[in-house]
Amino acid sequence: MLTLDRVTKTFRTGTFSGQGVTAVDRVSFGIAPGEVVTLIGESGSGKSTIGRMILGLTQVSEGSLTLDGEPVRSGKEYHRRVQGVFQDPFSCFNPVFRADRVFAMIKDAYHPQVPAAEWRTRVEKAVRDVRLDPAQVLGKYPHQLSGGQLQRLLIARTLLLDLEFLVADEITSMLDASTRIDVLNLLGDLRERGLGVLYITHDLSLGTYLAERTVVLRHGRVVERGATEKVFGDPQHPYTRRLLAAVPRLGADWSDPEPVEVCLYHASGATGDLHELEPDHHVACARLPECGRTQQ
Amino acid sequence: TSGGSSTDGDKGGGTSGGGAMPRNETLYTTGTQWGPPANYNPLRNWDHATGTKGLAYETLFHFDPNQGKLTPWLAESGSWTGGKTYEMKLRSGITWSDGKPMTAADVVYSYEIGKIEASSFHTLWDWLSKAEAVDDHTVRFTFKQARYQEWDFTLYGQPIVPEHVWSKLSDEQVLNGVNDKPVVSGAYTLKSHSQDRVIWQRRDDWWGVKALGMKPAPKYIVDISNPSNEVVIGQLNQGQLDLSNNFLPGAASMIKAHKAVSYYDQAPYMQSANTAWLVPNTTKKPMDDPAFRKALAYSVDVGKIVKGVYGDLVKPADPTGLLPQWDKYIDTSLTAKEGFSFDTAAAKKMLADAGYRDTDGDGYVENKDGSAIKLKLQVPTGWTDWMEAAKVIAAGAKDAGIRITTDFPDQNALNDLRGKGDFDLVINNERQLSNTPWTYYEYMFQLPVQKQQNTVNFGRYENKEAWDLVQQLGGVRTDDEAGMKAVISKIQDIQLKEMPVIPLWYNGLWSQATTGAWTNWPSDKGDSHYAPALWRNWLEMGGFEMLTKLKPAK
Amino acid sequence: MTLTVNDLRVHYRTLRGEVRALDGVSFGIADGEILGLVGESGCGKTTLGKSLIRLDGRMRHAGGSITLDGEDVPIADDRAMNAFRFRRISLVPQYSMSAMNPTRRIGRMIRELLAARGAEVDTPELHRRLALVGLEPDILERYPIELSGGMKQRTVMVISTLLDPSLLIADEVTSALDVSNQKAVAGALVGLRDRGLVTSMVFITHDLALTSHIADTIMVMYAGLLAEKAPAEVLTTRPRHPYTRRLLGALPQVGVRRSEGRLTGIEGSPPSLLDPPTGCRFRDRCPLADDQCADRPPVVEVAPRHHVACWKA
Amino acid sequence: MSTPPQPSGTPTPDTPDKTVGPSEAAAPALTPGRESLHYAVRNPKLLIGLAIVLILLGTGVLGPLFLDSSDPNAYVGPQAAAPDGTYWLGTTTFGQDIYAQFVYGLRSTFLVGVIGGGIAAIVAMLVGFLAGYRGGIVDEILTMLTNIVLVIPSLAVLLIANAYLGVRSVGVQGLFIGLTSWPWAARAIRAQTFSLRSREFVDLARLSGSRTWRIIFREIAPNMSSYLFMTFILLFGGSILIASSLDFIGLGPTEGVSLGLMLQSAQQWSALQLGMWWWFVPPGIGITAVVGALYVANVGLDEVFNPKLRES
Amino acid sequence: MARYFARKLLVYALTFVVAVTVNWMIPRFMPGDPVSAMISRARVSQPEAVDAMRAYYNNLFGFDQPVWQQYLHFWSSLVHGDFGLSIWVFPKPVSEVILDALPYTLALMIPAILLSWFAGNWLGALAARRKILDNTVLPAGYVLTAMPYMWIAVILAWLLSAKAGWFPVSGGYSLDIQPGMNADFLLDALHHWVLPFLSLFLVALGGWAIGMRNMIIYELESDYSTYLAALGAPHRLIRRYAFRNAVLPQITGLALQLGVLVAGALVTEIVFNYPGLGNLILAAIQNRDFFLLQGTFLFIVIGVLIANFLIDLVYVVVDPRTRTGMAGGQS
Ligand SMILES: Nc1ncnc2c1ncn2[C@@H]1O[C@H](COP(=O)(O)OP(=O)(O)OP(=O)(O)O)[C@@H](O)[C@H]1O
Ligand SMILES: Nc1ncnc2c1ncn2[C@@H]1O[C@H](COP(=O)(O)OP(=O)(O)OP(=O)(O)O)[C@@H](O)[C@H]1O
Ligand SMILES: [Mg+2]
Ligand SMILES: [Mg+2]
Repeated sequence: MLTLDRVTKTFRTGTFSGQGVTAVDRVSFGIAPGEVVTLIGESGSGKSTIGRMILGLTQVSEGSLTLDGEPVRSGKEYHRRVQGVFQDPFSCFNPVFRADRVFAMIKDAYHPQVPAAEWRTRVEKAVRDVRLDPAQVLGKYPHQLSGGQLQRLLIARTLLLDLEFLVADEITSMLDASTRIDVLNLLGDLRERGLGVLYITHDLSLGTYLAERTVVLRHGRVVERGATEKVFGDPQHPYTRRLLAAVPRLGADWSDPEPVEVCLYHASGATGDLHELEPDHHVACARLPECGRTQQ
Repeated sequence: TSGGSSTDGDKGGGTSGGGAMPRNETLYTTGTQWGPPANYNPLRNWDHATGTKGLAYETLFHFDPNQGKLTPWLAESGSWTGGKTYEMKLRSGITWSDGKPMTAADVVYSYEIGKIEASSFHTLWDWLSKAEAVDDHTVRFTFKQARYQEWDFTLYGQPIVPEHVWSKLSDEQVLNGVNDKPVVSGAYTLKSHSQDRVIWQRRDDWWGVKALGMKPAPKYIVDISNPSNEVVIGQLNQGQLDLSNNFLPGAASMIKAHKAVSYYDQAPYMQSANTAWLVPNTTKKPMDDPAFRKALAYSVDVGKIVKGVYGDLVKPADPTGLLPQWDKYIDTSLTAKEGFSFDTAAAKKMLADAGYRDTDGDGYVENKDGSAIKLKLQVPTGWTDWMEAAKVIAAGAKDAGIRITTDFPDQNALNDLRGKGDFDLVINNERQLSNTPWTYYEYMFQLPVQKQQNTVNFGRYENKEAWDLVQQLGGVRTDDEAGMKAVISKIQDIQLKEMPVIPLWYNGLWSQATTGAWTNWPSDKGDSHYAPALWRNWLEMGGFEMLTKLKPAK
Repeated sequence: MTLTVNDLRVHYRTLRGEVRALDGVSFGIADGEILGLVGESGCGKTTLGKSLIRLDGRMRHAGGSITLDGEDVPIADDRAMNAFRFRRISLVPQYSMSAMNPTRRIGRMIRELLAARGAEVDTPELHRRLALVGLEPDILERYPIELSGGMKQRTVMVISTLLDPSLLIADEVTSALDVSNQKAVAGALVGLRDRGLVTSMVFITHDLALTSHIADTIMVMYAGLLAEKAPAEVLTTRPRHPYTRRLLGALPQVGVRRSEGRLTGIEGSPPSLLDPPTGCRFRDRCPLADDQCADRPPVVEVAPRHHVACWKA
Repeated sequence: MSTPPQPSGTPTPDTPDKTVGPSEAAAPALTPGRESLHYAVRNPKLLIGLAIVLILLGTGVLGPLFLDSSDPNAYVGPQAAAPDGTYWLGTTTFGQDIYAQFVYGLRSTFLVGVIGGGIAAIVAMLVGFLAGYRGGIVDEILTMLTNIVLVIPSLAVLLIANAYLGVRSVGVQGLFIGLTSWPWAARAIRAQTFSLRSREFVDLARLSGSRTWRIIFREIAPNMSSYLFMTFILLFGGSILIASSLDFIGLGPTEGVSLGLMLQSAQQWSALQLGMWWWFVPPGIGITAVVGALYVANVGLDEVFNPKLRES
Repeated sequence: MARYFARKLLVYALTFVVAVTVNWMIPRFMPGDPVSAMISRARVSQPEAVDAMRAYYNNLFGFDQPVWQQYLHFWSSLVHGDFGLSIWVFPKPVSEVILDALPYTLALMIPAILLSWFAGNWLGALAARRKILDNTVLPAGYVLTAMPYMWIAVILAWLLSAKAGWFPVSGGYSLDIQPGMNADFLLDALHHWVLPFLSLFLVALGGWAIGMRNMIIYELESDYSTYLAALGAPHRLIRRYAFRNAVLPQITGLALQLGVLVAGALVTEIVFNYPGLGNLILAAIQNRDFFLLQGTFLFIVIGVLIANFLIDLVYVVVDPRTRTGMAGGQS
């Protein structure tokens, strides 16, 4: 179980002056093994920052981030269990080396004792698992491969470890529609193997496709969180609704959502604390006790 | 820009450019002053502006190197009146530039400055006991010990300053003061000065016009602080400079091309002014061994230096190092026997005979105890001719099996090291031509060795017998030539056997002049045989007289 | 009909030979029409957009012609094209974020640009147009760096349409924006057309869903060729080309769970345009392909305004 | 001394790196190396520049082997002779063979370039990589250090350091130069690192258990290798120029011969005034040719590695 | 913006402190102590005299105080504009020596730097415009930047002075002219100024021209240029924008290169025996005049710092990006 408890991240801009940007503000949620949690929010809302904190690439400023009760500490052992795949497959590969170097790095770090031949079979198996032909993709330079192939190589890479959690940060936004679906399906397969996945996106349609649970983020704060059907089926927070409405959908109406006057969210200007509306559905509201909407 | 500070009432006129100083009345010189003129204090014989002594302040006598005689200057006459008393008569009618007459009191005062401990001629009072004015024009000096040779040197070396001005100053100001409003007795007074030059203006009421019948030709003398060689050549070529007392590479070709004149119109072109010595530090192994020093002497290809580096502007030195002007003091029978010359084979043999062998086969001999010999020959950086010469010496030594590397620290650092005895080998030409070879021998043998050896015996060579002989020579009357020769021969015997310093070549009295503005420069041909130099001390050795012989070129 | 493109071929010169990025494309756009141009990455969308306004140094016009309002567009002649640019054909580039001179205030840049093209700035009109895309007039006094991405995007839109061009090419103007901004920008584009500031428009994207909301007609390209072109509604609901179908099939709907209906992508990857295969270029990935597909399928109007290039359609 | 033009690959720190980026899916499948080579052998600037440098390098390295005397400073010939059949470049005032000096001088010129440029490149890389990669306080401090060294006129410092320690050899001289001429390069490398640092492959390397320096040298540096190489070239040329200035004002090595020392002695011995043009012209041409050819080759390289600059 | 300046000022302040400290260390930690040097110059051999002189000079230069006190004292006298006494021109105050030389250096450097910058940028922009120009300006630029300052100086002196005889080879003014504010002197000084100026100007010119040419090419490739071209804007406008934007990095470049240019000026002065700071430094080094060296060094550092600061100011004025973007923390 990966648990975030009131995790906060403040970036300092310049050491000699004490200004800071709070990118993530008291965010709490958890990811259980075998569960996909979708993190949704517009650009700059702090999604990647949360992912990077889970991966230990960014230090947590405040709050606690634990894996099975142990505080997260970046390092070899931790990364054996928790890995990440990032948005831009092209930028994940060092363009001057062959693409399969990412496998070699895993071997160097985690399986130095495995004989080369055996390693090769393992790699080929992992590559086949992501439905790629080893003969086609191994030994090539990144620019000789397509984005979908690269993205899948990255996922194959994580299969070589006894992974427990995977952070997938916008891994599909660079892909065209058809490859995108392939990658998503792959994630779903992994989940079935007991992997916990944090799936970060700003595309809601993709979020719902996979996830059991969804967290909606705005300005670094959680505005709504819960089971995916509840959050998407019955969005309570005006922001969630706006977001949903902004997504262009085939065949659906793309007009503005009805204005949400009942909640004083706009007036107060703050996100407020989370309120458990119903089991597994939390909403943030600044005027919670008296907010008419949430009391329905 | 504030160009320079004008002195005495020359307000306004100083900045009006060339118009104030007609070219045909002005002499442009260079070669003496390194760096901006620092002061006009004749006592600071090492850094005062060119001409401070000689043009502005004067000495009791001048010395004529051609005749080997003192000639009376401020003094009318002087003579030893007893074994330890010397009486000097001052000319009458000499006035300072402020109009006050010069009297015996001025002379006494000037000599008594030496009593100040920090004074540079404080040692004089080790053997002088008293200077007193007998009357307005007579001074009697009484000595603890009569050092005739040295005394003569003092007579034409020591400047006389006006007591009525200087006695008001603190000791500190006397010794270190800038004195930029000098009250002088000489033919020139300070007109102005700036960063790169000092300008002297002739005093038309100078006493010498009447008393000596001499009148220096240039109304103005502008001495330029030494620019670099190539700049000087350029300025000579363009006729901007009249006289350069610099060593100029390629001077011979300029002279041959009639772009400049010098004392001789063929090699060596220059008169000899001083001896360049190779000074080994005799406190260090193996240079404490006379045999090694001698072998070293044999290894030096002076001919190559004279030709290659100097282009035959100079002459190789005699084994005694005595200047040609002192030929008569050289004991030729001794030098025939003990003298040395460039001979690599001989050097090798001497080394081998003395026990210096190449035990590790690197081509260089080792110390007798087997330790490596690594000597460093240092000359000041920027002294290009010496730097080249040092390389030739190192190459010669290498052929003989002595490992010498060259090193070119800056001049003051080297002075410092040299003074402290913290060196292996240096080249030095500290002493100039003078009235007596005694100055050379004092330079070679002076004892006791001090913590800091600033002017003499840099090699810290200790030989009681030799120093006694030098002191004995100092006590010989300067007119007793036979007496001098007898002592000198004994000294030369020690010198040639011990080789405390190795004579290399005679540095020239560098002087190249142009004839665009002034003619009748000294030469071996015409009627002016004076030293064409404004170097310190050389104004008293003919430099000033040279000025009186110049003629404007139309 | 405003624009007619006839068998347009544009190639890129490269070390390895010519990349046939446009290999014979024909279509037309009517007055007031917004044409959505979609297709997988690398299929030649940008190339088409560029061909309509300015070929860059490596592009070569290999054949075909373009007419705008009955007049021939001399795309290969850089000088002659200047008469068309901006006034009749204009562009909102993909790189709108960096399309403005960073060291000029926006207003001044606009003035200078217009002056250079021999036009005057009509300030009230400019303000009105800014307001149309939701911008305050005071951005004219600002430097580009002081605007957000969406604002820059919209500013460039206003600039590009100042001379009321007949044709506006908008190349991936929304792909760098997040959903809310995306919507604002797309809305503004439609607004420009609705107010008649531009006559017709080519809207390039690879987001089918987005195009379906703003385009009148959608054209799907595949590997440098036209695959299918139809009114938006028709294309999204009754596509004929197998590629279009598979593409639509890969789009998840909000709320659709994987457990409920598993979607699949298209196997394989598009062919290299360096040396494209003969015949139907989708053949290798097409489940319907047979021997007939070894010949290049012609573009056929299967229904009014519905063109398809497929033997099986 | 001269103004080293920075590799134009990144004219300003804020220009993103152009050498790497997603290439079009269907782009010709040449590997980056092969493609560069293709352009390299067709780039006249690069070829001409390299040819000159190599010819001069060859002259410096091999030339001395064909000389009779092993000491270029030996007085071998007639004095102050103009170039002729025996002494191709004439002789000095002392009768030294100027051709021999030139050939040996080229050697030390290249040597000081390698040492000075090498050390400067190493320092610049350490500082630039660390500042750019680590960011934060490390960056602030290193940047400040860089700026300080940048603002202090390095020649003045070199003068003092040289006077202080005394330079005996080309090596020491190169060391001094290297230690003062790195700042602009450090800044440039820092900016490059900064833009590469946010590439996701760096994160991926961290997730694969790589440590800072390993990431820097195995991930970041290879990506800017062409840039680093160009930086080195410029530092190399800069070192040669600085060294010649130092030699010229008498702060050069005390042993041996270099082109700068040749110029110095030509100046000291008034070659100009005596009309011995053959003494001061060759060393200057030598320096200018080496440095100029390096710069030209550098532009060529820039064009090779940088698609935007290629002439289509 | 304020932050940007705060940072810059901090760097300047730190640089200044470092420079002053290095400066202070010069006479104290360089081999060969200045006092011994002075004594050995005085050629005094009498031990008592030596001791007396040593005590005197030690006191004069404050070497008899504890080191920290010397350091503090150094700062306080600095604040009062007191750089101590020169050894070389003893006992003239260092500041006077420097002030005498300063006008020459400034007269040489400021026009050379500024004019070469302007002309170089102009030439570079021209080169980017036409192929023929590019093929002539560029190679010439490379040859010029690759030339050692002193060599171009020597060559100019040889061609224009020794051969053609148009200009004097050395010095700041003729021997028979006294410095002063009059036409004779100024004309003569101008005549002497031409060659050193020209050699500085030419070397720097090449560098700027190349830099500008490369920058402009980049700018012409940039998105905004492409956009303007797509809208049919005339080349004139595009080039004008490109030029303006390309000049900005050149301004930064000027700040970066200032130290190097100053160094070049010093070397050039030495070749031409020009009576400025360069010659002063050389003399100070050759004469172990630590105090003069200190003073000159500090003067140059302060000069460079001020110039840098001015350039920074100019930059902020001309580049709007600094005003907003500089808060990001990337200098
Ligand atoms: N290293 C950093 N230093 C300073 N601020 C940062 C840093 N990383 C992120 N931020 C700021 O933190 C906020 C959240 O950024 P983050 O990348 O997590 O957003 P995001 O939700 O992933 O956005 P996107 O959808 O664009 O990827 C942004 O305002 C960003 O500017
Ligand atoms: N400058 C170029 N040189 C060579 N080939 C190019 C160049 N630009 C594009 N191509 C090739 O031309 C084809 C079409 O490219 P184009 O940019 O038009 O595609 P696109 O549909 O716009 O793709 P995307 O959705 O990625 O923008 C691609 O195969 C691409 O590799
Ligand atoms: Mg993100
Ligand atoms: Mg595109």
